Amino acid sequence: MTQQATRLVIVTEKVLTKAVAAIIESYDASGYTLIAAGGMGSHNTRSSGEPSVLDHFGNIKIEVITADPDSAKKIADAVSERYAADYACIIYIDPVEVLYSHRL
Amino acid sequence: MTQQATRLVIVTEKVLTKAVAAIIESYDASGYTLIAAGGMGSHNTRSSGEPSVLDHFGNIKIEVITADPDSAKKIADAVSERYAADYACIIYIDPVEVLYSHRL
Amino acid sequence: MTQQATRLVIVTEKVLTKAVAAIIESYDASGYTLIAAGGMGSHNTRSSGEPSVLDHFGNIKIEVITADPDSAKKIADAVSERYAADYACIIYIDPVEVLYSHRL
Amino acid sequence: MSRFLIQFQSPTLAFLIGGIVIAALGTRLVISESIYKFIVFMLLLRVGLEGGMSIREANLAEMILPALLAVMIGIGIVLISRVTLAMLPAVRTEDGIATGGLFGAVSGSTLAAAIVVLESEAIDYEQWAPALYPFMDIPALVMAIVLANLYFKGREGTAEKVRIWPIIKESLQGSALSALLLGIALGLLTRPESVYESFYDPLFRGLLSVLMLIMGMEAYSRIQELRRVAHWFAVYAAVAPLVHGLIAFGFGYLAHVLTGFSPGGVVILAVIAGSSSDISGPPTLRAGIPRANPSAYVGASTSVGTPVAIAVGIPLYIALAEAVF
Amino acid sequence: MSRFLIQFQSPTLAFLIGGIVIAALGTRLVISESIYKFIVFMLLLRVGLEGGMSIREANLAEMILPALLAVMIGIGIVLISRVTLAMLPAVRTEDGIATGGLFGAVSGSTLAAAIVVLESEAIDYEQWAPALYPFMDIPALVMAIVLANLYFKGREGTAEKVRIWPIIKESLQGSALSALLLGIALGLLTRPESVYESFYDPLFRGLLSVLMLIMGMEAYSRIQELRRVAHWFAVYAAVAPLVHGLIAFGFGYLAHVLTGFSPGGVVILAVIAGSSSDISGPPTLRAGIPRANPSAYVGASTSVGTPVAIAVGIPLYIALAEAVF
Amino acid sequence: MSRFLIQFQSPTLAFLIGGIVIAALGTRLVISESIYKFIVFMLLLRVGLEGGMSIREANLAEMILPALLAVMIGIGIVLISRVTLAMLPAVRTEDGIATGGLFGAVSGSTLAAAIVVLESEAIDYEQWAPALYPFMDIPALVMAIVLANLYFKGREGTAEKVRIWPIIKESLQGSALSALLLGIALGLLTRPESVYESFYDPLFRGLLSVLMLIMGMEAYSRIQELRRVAHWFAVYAAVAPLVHGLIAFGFGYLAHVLTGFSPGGVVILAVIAGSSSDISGPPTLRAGIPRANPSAYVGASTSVGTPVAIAVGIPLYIALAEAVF
Ligand SMILES: Nc1ncnc2c1ncn2[C@@H]1O[C@H](COP(=O)(O)O)[C@@H](O)[C@H]1O
Ligand SMILES: Nc1ncnc2c1ncn2[C@@H]1O[C@H](COP(=O)(O)O)[C@@H](O)[C@H]1O
Ligand SMILES: Nc1ncnc2c1ncn2[C@@H]1O[C@H](COP(=O)(O)O)[C@@H](O)[C@H]1O
Ligand code: NA
Ligand code: NA
Ligand code: NA
Repeated sequence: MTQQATRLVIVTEKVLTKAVAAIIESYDASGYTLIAAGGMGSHNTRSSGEPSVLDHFGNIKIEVITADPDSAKKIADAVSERYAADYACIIYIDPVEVLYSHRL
Repeated sequence: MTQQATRLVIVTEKVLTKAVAAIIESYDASGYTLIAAGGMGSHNTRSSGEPSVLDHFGNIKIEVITADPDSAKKIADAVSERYAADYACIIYIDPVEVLYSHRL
Repeated sequence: MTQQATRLVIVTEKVLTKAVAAIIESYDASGYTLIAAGGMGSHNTRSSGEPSVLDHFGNIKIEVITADPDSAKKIADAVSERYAADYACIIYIDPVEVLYSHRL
Repeated sequence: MSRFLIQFQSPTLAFLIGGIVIAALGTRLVISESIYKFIVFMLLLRVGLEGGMSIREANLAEMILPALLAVMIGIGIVLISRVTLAMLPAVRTEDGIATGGLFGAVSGSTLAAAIVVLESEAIDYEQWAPALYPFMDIPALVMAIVLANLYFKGREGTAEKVRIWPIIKESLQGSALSALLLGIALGLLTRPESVYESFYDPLFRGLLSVLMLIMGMEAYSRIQELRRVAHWFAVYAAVAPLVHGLIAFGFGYLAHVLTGFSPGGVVILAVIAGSSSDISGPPTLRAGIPRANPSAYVGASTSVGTPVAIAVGIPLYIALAEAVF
Repeated sequence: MSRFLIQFQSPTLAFLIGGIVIAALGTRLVISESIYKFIVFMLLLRVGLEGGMSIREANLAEMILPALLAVMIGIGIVLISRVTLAMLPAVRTEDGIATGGLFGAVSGSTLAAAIVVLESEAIDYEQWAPALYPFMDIPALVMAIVLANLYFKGREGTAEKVRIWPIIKESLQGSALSALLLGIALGLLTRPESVYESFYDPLFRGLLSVLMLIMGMEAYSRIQELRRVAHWFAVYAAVAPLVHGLIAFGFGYLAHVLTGFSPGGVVILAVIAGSSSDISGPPTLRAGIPRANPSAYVGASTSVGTPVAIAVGIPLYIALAEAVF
Repeated sequence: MSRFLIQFQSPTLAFLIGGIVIAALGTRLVISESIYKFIVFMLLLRVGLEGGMSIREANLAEMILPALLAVMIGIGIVLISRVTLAMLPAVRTEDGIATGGLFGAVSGSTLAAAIVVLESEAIDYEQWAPALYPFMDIPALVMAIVLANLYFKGREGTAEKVRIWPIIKESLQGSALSALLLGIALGLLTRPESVYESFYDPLFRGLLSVLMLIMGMEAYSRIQELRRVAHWFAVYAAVAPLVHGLIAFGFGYLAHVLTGFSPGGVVILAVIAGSSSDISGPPTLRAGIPRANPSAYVGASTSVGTPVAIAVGIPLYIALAEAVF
């Protein structure tokens, strides 16, 4: 069941995790993977949760594999439209080949 | 020493970490990288270790870079055959270019 | 603002986080993302911070997206020249398409 | 009845219910997994230390009968689930068996809660009684895994032979049993009195209250998972703890008559029978019966089983003990 | 003056300053977020429990006036920031409003520090006084979010209607308020005396000292962020805590005259007015005023506001109370 | 001899051995890194606080000779390793030097364990004795890094000039030394008595027992790493702690004769000489001698060095002190 697919990656602030997950689910993606992250971008340094004990603004890296490149782009558009102006955010896509998944 | 290689990514349940690592080692991969992950897929929501204190079933993302695309596929086959039916699991590959590694 | 870019990934020892970040910043990258990782390579098993309480040598996965493939290679060269001989390290690049970023 | 009212105001229960309530109200309060695991470690080490120090002069021959009973009850609980829950048409057989295994296994936090209540009511029990834990826990988990494999074999002829020793080892190596057994060994073989009195004992009740809060929050958050599986799991989870506890109480009463097993010991036997594993059991079952759905058994145990075992079970057995002894 | 010298040697302040100093010296000492959050939970639960147990027989009618004052002060602080900080040309209006919101909101750690000082100086206060926390905290956050939206509307005509209930809910569900209210409820409705006395109370001062160390380290490490925004934020953060505290002290004095609000209660009112939120406020504001720059308001509150509120504010209000009552 | 037997039953040693045993039996018990680090912080802060409070009236001139001795011993240990371990043909020179550096450096947990034993045996010592820690720790690490660089220079002519101040700064900023020095400063300059007595001191022994358990588990789990390097590291790690401890005991005895350094102080000097760093040393060496293999030096120190230093070293020096003084 090898299948060409699109990996969409969104790195943004942790506070948006639920909101972005809701957007992803609304586009009928078959799933997503969440990874805690820190980083540096145009919005200053953000910690990976380790150093600063009061860091409420750690990042999250969200990966979504979609069979259809268009839905990846639609998710990206929805997220960037709603949040990118006000929140730390970078979004990219990357073609991958899925070797196994329960559904896609 | 730039070298075309295959990045194999397996996202599965944390309890399988040791078992999957053993499979990878048995195929003579030169190494692998482990990252704690949470996610949503066909097996319900899984946490990234943060929210639910009793979550024994967090996910792990395992990445293996192999010089030979075939060994990536063999590892994927071995993992999916043995575990994919019963455990949360998604596997994909992605061509990359290795710029530095101690061995591959 | 879709844009072809290069994703540079460096997996190395956690102690080098600051040093590698400084190198990245010196090459005018627009940002980077840090992820805690564990792994196995030519330098024995390293933990992802979880199992071994005294593990000072966990890994870090650093991702840098650059518009220009050359700066990715330059960063890779600088890191591998200075640290790869003595520290656990693997570096690879992967072309991606950036859908949104505050600057690149 | 008034026992139950008082019990509901006891810290143990009050914090458990408090946890359920604030989780239901959507709190963002989170107590991290590392703290949770450390609390469980502290509680079980303390229970073990006390047991170990006390049994230095105990006559361990007395323990034989209750230990045998514990083994029997652990196995019995799984067999009961096999012919009840696992037989229901809406329930996948392997899910029913795994759930039975989890309810046959033992919860360290429920045991700690019972010990606090017994101590505050000054009810004596044999100090080796907490050491009955593994005698019920391990046989239940082994039995569940064996039964599931027999079932798969019968259905498909494909199951591999179950090796029992790895399951036992896996159980003993679990974090809860490790801490309990370590505590017993240290209490028995060394002189931990100074740290027991200055550290493990004074912190016991307070840490238990925090643990109860966590268990309550966890119970609520798992209810959604439980909703996705057959309702029979919820029914089983509500009834089974008390049925198991009362069966164990009966056997314990027998041991009381035969060998003078103390009323407090009978209560502890009932409590561990009525409890369902929340730490070590789930991963053992996930590995041993991979096809069973963890949402079913973890949901049933955490959301319904443990609250019932603590809130209803513990006061029930104590009331019963006061009535019959 | 000697009060201030003594105060600087008190564990609360000494650990705060110690934290600033070792952070400035570049220490690699880290106390993890999970421990930090657990300490905050323990402190606020303890404050809540004590309050809850004490108000069982209290006449809660007495609380009405101070609670109203708390609401007024919370709203007033934000309004003041709107016409001062937010009006400055170098300051983006939304950043100024958000900062006002954070300073109108309340810091659990500052409150805990004040309680330790009051207890060690044996100054009585109404046991419900810590329960004034949400009456000031929530209106301030709501007000800031409403003002910011009115501002955006005025400028662009695009802002959506602000729904107030979600902000209130979000505030109540924050980890600090959850712990405080849970403690009050458990203290009021159940019998937590045994764990209060054996666990939450004895650990209170020690845990506070650790928290102060963390706050100090945090204060230093945020200064860099503060440097990147207009210097007015630092000025505001240094002055506002004391202005707010003194205003609240004045209103509290009024309540003292009118209804006999105790001197200790007045101090607590001043302390919560002078404190700025460090746990629950920032995420609420991040969601409610996404365009405001968190470096501005978090930097101002953590780096300057909280140290000033603790090191200068608390002894100031106590000295004042001793002078005027 | 009976001292050793009793010692093996003391909580300190019993938990250490318990940790080794359960790790060897494959336990899945894990105490998280955040808890481990917090415990180390609590212990060293407590040791520092006590020292700081006690030396307010001490005659610090007394400290000069022992501090000089500590520096000499720290440097001497590394020099010894250079001409023994690092000369062996099976051992890479840089690995031998790094290992010597780690054994010259000091372990906060071993120091805390010694203090508990001295206190429970009511053996007095100068309260500034724990402050000898940095006087041995830092010179040893600096010396190792310098020697390694000299070696590389000699071999390849390529080594850069070693800058010493950054190494000293890096050592002082490490988490263990930070906590110890912070405690001393707070004890000396402020009035932390209330929190010392209600929090840091009562928890000291209990937390140490948990730390010992962790160290034991860690010791076992590192043995595999040690196996991958030359066996000489294991031999060195078993012998060096006692040799170093006895050398330091000798020098301490001299100071006793010359300036009246107390027997307890001599024991502490021996203990810190015999200990090998487990927290701050490894990262400093990893950065300072990047070509040395951390499996060699961390394995040697954690798996063999620390257990020997605690289990054999501490009772040995105390017995010796009772014999010779
Ligand atoms: N060039 C980049 N490469 C990798 N990650 C980046 C890059 N730029 C930004 N990020 C990540 O995206 C987050 C938000 O970026 P920003 O919106 O620019 O603050 C940062 O905290 C990083 O984690
Ligand atoms: N479409 C997807 N995109 C990204 N990650 C996925 C996707 N589907 C599944 N996953 C990940 O794989 C895990 C297992 O998926 P599943 O086996 O479908 O439950 C999930 O918990 C996710 O972490
Ligand atoms: N073949 C590989 N695939 C994925 N990750 C690797 C691989 N080899 C090494 N790594 C990662 O890079 C780190 C350093 O590798 P090494 O320098 O070979 O010890 C390891 O700990 C792994 O996290
Ligand atoms: Na049971
Ligand atoms: Na305020
Ligand atoms: Na040493």
